[in-house]
Amino acid sequence: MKGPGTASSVRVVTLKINDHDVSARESESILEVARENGIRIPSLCQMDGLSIAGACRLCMVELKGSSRLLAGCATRVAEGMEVLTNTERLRKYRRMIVELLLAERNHVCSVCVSNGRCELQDLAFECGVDHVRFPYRSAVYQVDASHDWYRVDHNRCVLCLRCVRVCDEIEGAHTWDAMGRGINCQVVTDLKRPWGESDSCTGCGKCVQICPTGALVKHGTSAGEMEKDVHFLPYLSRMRHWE
Amino acid sequence: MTLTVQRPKPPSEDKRWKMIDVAMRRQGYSPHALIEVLHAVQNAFGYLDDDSMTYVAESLGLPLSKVYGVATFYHLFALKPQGEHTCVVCTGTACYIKGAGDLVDGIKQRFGVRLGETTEDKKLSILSARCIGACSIAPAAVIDGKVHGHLSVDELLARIEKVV
Amino acid sequence: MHLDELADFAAEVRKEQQESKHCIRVCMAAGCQSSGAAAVLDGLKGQVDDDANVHVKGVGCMGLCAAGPLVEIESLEASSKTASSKTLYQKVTADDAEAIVDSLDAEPVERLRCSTDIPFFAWQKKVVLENSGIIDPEEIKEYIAADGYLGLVTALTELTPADVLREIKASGLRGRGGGGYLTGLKWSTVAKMPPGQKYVICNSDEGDPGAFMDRAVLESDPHRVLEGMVLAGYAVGADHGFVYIRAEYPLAIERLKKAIQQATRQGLLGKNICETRLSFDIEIRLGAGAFVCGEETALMASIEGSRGQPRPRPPYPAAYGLFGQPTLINNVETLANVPSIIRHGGDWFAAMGTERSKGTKVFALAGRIQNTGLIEVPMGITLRDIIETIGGGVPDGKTFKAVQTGGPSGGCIPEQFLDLPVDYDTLRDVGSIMGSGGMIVMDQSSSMVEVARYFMEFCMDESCGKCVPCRAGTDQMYHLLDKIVKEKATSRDLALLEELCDMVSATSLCGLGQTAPNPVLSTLRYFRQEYEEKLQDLAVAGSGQADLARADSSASETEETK
Amino acid sequence: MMQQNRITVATTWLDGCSGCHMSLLDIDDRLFLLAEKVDFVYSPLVDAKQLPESVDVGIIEGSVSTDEDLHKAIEFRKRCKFLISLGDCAVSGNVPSMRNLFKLDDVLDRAYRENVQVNPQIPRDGVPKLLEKVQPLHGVVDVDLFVQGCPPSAEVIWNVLSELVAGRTPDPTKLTRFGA
Repeated sequence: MKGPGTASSVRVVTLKINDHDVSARESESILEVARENGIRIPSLCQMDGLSIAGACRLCMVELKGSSRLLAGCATRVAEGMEVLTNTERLRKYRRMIVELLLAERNHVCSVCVSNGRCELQDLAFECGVDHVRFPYRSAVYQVDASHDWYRVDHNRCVLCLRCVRVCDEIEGAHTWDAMGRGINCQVVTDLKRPWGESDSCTGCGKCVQICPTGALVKHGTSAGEMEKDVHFLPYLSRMRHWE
Repeated sequence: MTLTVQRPKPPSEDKRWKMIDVAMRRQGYSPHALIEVLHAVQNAFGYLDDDSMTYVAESLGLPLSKVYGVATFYHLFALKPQGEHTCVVCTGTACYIKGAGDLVDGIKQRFGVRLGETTEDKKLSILSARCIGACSIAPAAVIDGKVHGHLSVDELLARIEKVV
Repeated sequence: MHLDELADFAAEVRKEQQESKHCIRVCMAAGCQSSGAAAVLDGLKGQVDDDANVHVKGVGCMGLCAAGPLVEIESLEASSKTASSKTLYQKVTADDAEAIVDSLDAEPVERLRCSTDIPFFAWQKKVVLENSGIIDPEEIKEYIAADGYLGLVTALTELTPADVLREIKASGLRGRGGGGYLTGLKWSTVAKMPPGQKYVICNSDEGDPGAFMDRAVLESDPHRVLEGMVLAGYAVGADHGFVYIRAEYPLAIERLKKAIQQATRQGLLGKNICETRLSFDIEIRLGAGAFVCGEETALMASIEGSRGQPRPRPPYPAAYGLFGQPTLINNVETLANVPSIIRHGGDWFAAMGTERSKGTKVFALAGRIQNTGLIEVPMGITLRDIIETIGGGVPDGKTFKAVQTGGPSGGCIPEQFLDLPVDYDTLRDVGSIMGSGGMIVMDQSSSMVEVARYFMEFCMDESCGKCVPCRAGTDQMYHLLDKIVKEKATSRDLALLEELCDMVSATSLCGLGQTAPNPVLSTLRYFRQEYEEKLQDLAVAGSGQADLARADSSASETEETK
Repeated sequence: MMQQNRITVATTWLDGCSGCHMSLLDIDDRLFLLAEKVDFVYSPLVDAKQLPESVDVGIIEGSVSTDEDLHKAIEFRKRCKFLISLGDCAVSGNVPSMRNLFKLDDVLDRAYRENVQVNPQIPRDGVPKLLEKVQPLHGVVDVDLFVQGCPPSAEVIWNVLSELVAGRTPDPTKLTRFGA
């Protein structure tokens, strides 16, 4: 965090997003600038206060005159850029990404504790996914309810790895990490032992609060009851990284 | 002021832990040396178990889940003991074109194990390699570290039977 | 070691070599070893015993793996002190040792002879492989006798880093790992970064199935790669190098280790190389079986001891690389070209090849082709020359169907394009890529849909799992291809497959996902009828049977398959 | 597409809870308005038990779980000009498809043997045979319109039907969602 004395060193650029002129600090990402200007770009793995993963690929944007797409979260703005965030091509790809996520694990919204408060569900709605064209993989995943307060249901995990990042970057516990690779990736606590037996988990619950779906939830919640609050994160992140 | 780092004790009296300690010392107990150290563990013990991963994690100052994540990311690390003998069937493109699939089927028929499995008597593990770079002598397999090329199913089975 | 000391040393070794009248070289590369080269070497050594006139040694890859084990005899002509004659023997067994040794001062053993006038040898142009199969890779003095390290010592004593950069730029060398990025440009970007800790990485994670060029170079001539790395370090201002090499190549690892020790002992590596201010260390880092680690940001994550997952670029490694420092990453073959370029000059190199693809390229010929093995040819040669003339065509009277280049990121090129010149751009134009140099020839017995499925399975297994399109997309594409192969798919499945190809290549995070659809796209482009023949009729709306349920037993528990 | 005024509608339920049909009834007094424009020619809610040869709109609730479901889905597709997949079970498989994580035999054992004290046996006669895997409706036949929701609200169903009656193709994607 830079003090006020360095303000003069901040360079400001102007660019176009969806043909609107906007100005931005050079250090900002396309996604940040779009949000500041009220332009919504769907995203899932990105979260203010955590490092950039660039993994969900939902925030891909187009640059005028280029066929190559860029991840809005991981690309800095530049002078004169002409960004398009909502072309037909992007809408088609986003829809497919959400479909792939829905087919990958066993997301049964109607019986999910996060029903109605789920980012994946919202994305499906936003991207117009009225059905999934891909075969559901129907792979078997475990539910680990061994923790005193929390529960992890891998059937509903989208592998955004927000939990892994918040646990490492904010809480400093690094209880979570990802194991395996490809379609067999899974988040794990410690050596893939039950969460309740973890020595490193501090029980802070940040992972649960920022999980976008019903994968990480509090005990005692049933369908539609799990409410999450992510608003603490930017503040905490600022406080922890204060130099 | 000097900081003395308390290093954990090896999980057992087994002399092979000395090799692991040497490998870690050589790398200055740097967390970046994780993969090198896991190689050392696998070379010494044949596979990685919870004890060894915990020991490595504590020695290098790494979270357990990170060690587990790395160990399961790379195909060469095994989390279960392997058979006494191994046969690695190359499934690279050249071997595929020249019938690696038949070799795998032949092994399945004769020994009842598929790729990645170990026979019940723990004598033989069948593994696959993405390409061992011996494409010119495809199809190829590596039996206990020795490369054999231009294999027919019968030849491969005979060679395996010789060692098992 | 000064320039004149190096020259003296080289002259001394050459003189020593000429003391024995006959030199017997036994190919000890993987291909020949698996057909019994070690026994041949022992047999020959036993026959020769202590005869000072005959020198027997194991050498690196001679190229024609199909005819292994190979043995080459070089004999000094009786009339002259320098001119020599060479005889090549093929398919040698230990039992032949006696006959070979007996024939040394007499007529060659005809039944074993392999003509070296055939196009396989005659049409090649060796730069990277100039020492392969000739020198003993485990002896630094043999490399030095072949003008090894001459480029480095010359550069250190007579050229500035900027001069070295200029030569590399003038050579027009492009990255041999697959992308074809201009090497000079890459080097100068790293060189322009502010002074400080920088790294050079040699990418030896040759993961493309069907490619073994880098393996052969590392096993046959490891010092060449080290010399290239030190030159790179000098040019860009780095003092530390890493060789990231696959653990599947134990012999190459062993030889590299030995080479690093020897070069360090000779003062050609380490602190104050050749008593100059340049210091450069090289460390070896082993991969552990992950194809994605060939991608440069994943490779760096792996050197740092993490899961080999790529990260978004920019920032590029040149600016923010290994441990956050500016980093130059080049592939083995790229670096192996460097010593020759410095020795002979960039213009010499640029005179070979085509307008936009300079120099030579090493290819690994495999699959349904007569002369499987390793070749090095000038860029711009036609595919037909490589496959039919040098490679001897498709054996057993079968007909050529396609050649696969570029591995899982490449494509299948059909007969109609065989007369195209091989360079980065033409191959891309026909839907494939140069890749690292694997060429797998297929005849009519290969089903192109199955080949596409094979590569998709590869990509699915090797996907790191970080980004959604690659992780879940390759899995869906594989199952769609499997359905087509099993003749259970409809035209709707094929359309879905094509849509996925488009999406996965446009949105994936790294090269693996972006190029994973290529084998499907190229086979669809040239062999679409093979796909269509396997489709089920889209029955009257009513029994479409899209079969949207899938039981995926493979997806459950990763570690159980370990 | 279809005549402006009266349209014929057939509905059926496959593997589901019939909640979507209940939701249809929840349009309450608007049912009278509907009755002026729509003939329900076949439905669990009406007496007609014979699916006519040709119907304007078919509405299917529930997932395809048995051979009988499959047969019904195919018959509907053949005879209906416009086929609607109504509710999450039909659209995604939903709760019924949760059995796809297990082997069919294990599911049957669990239901009819393991947890049964009296005369445990797997019924075979007179009941439809379970398919190996539960599928969404579009997994077996082409579908023209998807209406998600568990169940879709009466408002959504009303919107869809009134759009159809008006001769327009409905677009419920901004009105409902999975799990709604």
